[in-house]
Amino acid sequence: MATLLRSAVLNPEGYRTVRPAGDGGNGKSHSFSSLAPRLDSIEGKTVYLIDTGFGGSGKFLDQLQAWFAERMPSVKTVRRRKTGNIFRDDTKDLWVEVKERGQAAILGVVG
Amino acid sequence: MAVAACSRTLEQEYGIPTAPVSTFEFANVVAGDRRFHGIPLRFIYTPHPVVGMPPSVLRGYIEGKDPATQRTVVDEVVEALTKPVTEDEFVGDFTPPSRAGVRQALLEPDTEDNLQRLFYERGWTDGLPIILPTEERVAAMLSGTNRAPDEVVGEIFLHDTQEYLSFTVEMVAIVGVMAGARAEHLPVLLAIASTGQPSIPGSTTPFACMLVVNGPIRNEIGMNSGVGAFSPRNLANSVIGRAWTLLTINWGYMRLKKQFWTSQGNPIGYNNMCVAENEERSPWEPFHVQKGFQAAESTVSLFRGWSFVNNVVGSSHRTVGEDMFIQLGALPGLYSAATLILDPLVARHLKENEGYRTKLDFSRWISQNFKMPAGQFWGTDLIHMMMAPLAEQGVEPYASWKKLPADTLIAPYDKPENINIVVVGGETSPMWKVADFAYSMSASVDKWRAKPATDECADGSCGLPDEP
Amino acid sequence: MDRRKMLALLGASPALVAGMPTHAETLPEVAPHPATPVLGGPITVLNPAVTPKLAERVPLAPRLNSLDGKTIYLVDTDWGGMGQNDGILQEMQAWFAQHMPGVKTIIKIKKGNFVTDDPGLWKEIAESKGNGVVLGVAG
Amino acid sequence: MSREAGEIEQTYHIPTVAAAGSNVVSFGIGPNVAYNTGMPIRYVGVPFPFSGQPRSVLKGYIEGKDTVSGRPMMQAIVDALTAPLTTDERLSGPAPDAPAAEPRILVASSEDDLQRLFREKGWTDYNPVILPTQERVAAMLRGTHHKPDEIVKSAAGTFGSRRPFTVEKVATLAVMAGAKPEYLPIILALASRVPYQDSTTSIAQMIVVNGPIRTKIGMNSGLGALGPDNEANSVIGRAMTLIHKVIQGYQEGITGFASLSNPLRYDNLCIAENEESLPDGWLPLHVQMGYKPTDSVVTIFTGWNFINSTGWVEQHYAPQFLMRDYMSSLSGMSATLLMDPSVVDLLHGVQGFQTKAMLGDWLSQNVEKTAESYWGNSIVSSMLAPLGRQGLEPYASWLKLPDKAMIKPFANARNIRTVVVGGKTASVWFATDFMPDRGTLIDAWS
Repeated sequence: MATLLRSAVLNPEGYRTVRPAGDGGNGKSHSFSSLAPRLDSIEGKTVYLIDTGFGGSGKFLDQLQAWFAERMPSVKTVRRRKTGNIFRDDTKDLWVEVKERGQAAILGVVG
Repeated sequence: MAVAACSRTLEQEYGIPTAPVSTFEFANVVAGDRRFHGIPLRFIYTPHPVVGMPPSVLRGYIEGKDPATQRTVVDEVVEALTKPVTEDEFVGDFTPPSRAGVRQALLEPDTEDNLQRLFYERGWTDGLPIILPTEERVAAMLSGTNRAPDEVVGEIFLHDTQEYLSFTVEMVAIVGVMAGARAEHLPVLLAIASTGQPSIPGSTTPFACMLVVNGPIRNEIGMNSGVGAFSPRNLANSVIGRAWTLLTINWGYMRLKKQFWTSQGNPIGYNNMCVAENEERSPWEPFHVQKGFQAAESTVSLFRGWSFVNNVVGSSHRTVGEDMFIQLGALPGLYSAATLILDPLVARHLKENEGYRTKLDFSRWISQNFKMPAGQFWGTDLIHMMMAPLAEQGVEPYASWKKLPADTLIAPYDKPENINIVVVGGETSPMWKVADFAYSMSASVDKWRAKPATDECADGSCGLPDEP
Repeated sequence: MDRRKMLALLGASPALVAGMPTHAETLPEVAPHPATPVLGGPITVLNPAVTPKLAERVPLAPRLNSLDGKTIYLVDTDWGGMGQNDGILQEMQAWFAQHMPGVKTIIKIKKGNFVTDDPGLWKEIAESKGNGVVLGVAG
Repeated sequence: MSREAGEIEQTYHIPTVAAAGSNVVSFGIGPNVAYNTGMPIRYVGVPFPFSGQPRSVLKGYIEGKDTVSGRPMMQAIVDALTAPLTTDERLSGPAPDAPAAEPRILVASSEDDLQRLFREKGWTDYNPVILPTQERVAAMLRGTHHKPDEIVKSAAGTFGSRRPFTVEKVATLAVMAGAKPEYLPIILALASRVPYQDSTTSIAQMIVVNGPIRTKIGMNSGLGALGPDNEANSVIGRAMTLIHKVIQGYQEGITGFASLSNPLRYDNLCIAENEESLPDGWLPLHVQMGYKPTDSVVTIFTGWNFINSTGWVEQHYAPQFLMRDYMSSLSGMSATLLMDPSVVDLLHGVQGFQTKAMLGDWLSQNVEKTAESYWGNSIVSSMLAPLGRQGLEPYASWLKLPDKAMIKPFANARNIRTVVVGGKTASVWFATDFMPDRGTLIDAWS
């Protein structure tokens, strides 16, 4: 029907009000420092290998641990599985441990 | 994704350098996370998939090439932890994108065919034609409720911008018109919207929802709880079920390849199994009364899950419950949740011939008698992912189940109250469906009615206006 | 005309719609409801409905004047497969034996399943002078 | 059953009475006579359900009322064999009072009136339709070289009753469904396969498209292919529901009695196979059926259940194990797996299934269920138990097994098929009991 619709059609994405979810401050701008300072080298350091629970992550990090043991034996690796829900960052205890005993973390694996 | 969220926390709050790893398939999900949180995490990509791959293949990934950069994966991991932070990795102030905003309320006038195309191209539909929400049609729809058009109905969580979007009565009315709903359906749509639950929950698995309506509203708007209740043969069932998906797509921003990544999708999403319970022919109390509502109240009840399995008429020398074990054998039993959808013939047979006085009696019987090998139970990924952590923390009965040899039988439905029963059907055959749907919540319809249901209107003037 | 009456008219049986003359048929003119825009006057569409053809009529066989002294075959079409129907036919047989002893009844189970034909059985019934048949029970 | 009764009456002139459950007897008396058999077989209605009832209840039915006439059951049976024929029962030749032809054009004063008329006539799935104006139908017809008045099929109704329909009728329904002209060939191919199978159980159909047309018209075989999202998948799937109702004349409660029916009927699981992701050795569905890879083919499946794997493949439990566990809940007559390409990578690359057939063979050897559970499925017992009683193997020996004996229901591995569809963001799959037809060449209708 080539005739124009005489009545106007509302825009399904018209006026919207939103409020940010909890962690984002007021949703306006945040200020971040940069990424954490890097290590000069990981030789002799303690690196946490953290499995976030997604299928296959555990096995992947096992292989990574084996690689470090063979190729960079001075790197001490610690395997941990993230507690709590796999979709959110709701872990408190584990990060304190990583801070006290570790110098770096490898996290995986998405998908 | 938890990997990105954990990396951000470690980098920002604990000063720990991190090397997050993802398969290349999720590169665009990682990019989305970067866009909304601003922190340039040093993601390393491996080929896809990691899940299910044997150790030798995973070792190959580690020593092989990152598909995004063609550099060796393990070198990038080491480099992510040691290469000094560069200038452009200093973020400073970052304003995450937001969906707040005022868009032009009316679309440019155009022809019916062009506007149908626009609605599809802009991603506002499920691929099927809609009724164009003209001002007159939306105004007529609004007459279905006594609430003001700008009154806030509920909020829905937007995964990508991590915000709660609050939508108004008018926004729900617009989507109702698009779905082909009438004014008398609006109170049900508002009740659904008030829950803030999307009909397509965010997941890469085919996660889907079901919608059951109880109370007097069922007959007032002519819903179908009888013959062919789940098939497209009734206006209210069709448009209300579909409206929930259009609401999720429009206001929940559940748009494929943008906000939701379901790998295969689920056809249940076209109508969300929208039915009325056949309270008149059921021998038991209606579902909403079990959840604490009065029988005279009208409600919507929402469920979430992945599958339903139909029986194909059980044999005569077994009880209905034992026949259901065949269907239950194909469901994971996550959190002991299941929903049994029974034709009234089956429900009355269970009560009158097999002696189950209440719905809960039958749920208890299933909970005590259905068995599944422990190996199969733990073999379902979601069970392993969601319930293995509970077992590791020693939560019973999961801890002891985890220690059992694979072929030992367990009774996975340890919480009978999670086995829901709904009576639907036209009594042309003793049919039932067993679904792995878990109950999420119910919401009142009455508070959204055109006239509060309790008002008597002697002169009949308070009824609904003439249909436009 | 009141909208609801028009609805009733519109919602009439197929006979009304079918009864329309073959040229463009105008439904009863209705004053447009003020809230609904008349989008460019009357709208003409193609009718999606298909015209079903009635089957050629086939007459039934003449009836028996009475069942006395007759032989009636009770044929089980085996709907449901596991001999679910024999109960009903056996009860029928018992009823005849008790109430109409003059009627001879023979129970037969159809070969093949409930969708396949069994011409051999019908021939056998005819050859052994069967006078009437009860076929059952379709579910 | 009417067919057998008709044969006895017509060939051997023996008076017959048919007994049917009260749930379906109205069809036997009404539409089945008018449109299919033309023979007004005398029916008595037996209260439903009867299968599975104890003998005392069946005795009660015999001593109770016939649900058709309301008279005592046995009296109704005796009358059916003895009461003289009415004039209607003696009719032969063309039926009197044939319904007048449907008008080609309809006119109404507003769109909303027409949307309501289409709903009340049962011509839609009660979701909004695009009104089939002459301009839109003419534009749609440019999608095929077939003439508008060409008869696509005549025996289109349930049980093959005569409902001749033209290419223009299909184009009209295609417009209503929201189709583009380039979808018309597939929709015509679907229409050419009526009547679709129906049942009082929750039966449903699935549409799988193979070949070049998938990409030509923008179907989705990847992320979220099962919907609801892609226009071609959604519209073509829905068009089948409109064909089922309007062309085949399936109306619940009149010519159809599906007690709960199946939510899949909203879109008939319309998908395209993800042929691009198939590893070598794994052939597209239509090539397995004998078509050329360059043929565009639509295959219609019929079945009841589609069981979801729920989550990803679990490392310690290979994908074929969980498939085996869930498939033991299917009837065993047929199975079609809908598999995400990531699962195919695991089965082909890691588990060593070089072809779809090898997976079918493994499952055929490993899916087990008790004899009791096998025969407990009424479709299996209705269709296969009688064949077993006549000595057909393996059903004959399975009938003799004790209840708890284990059998391999998918003895014929060719009844297990695999269709690959999905976007690789999760290693998920569906196990279904859907059975394919032999496929239809879409190019014949382009």
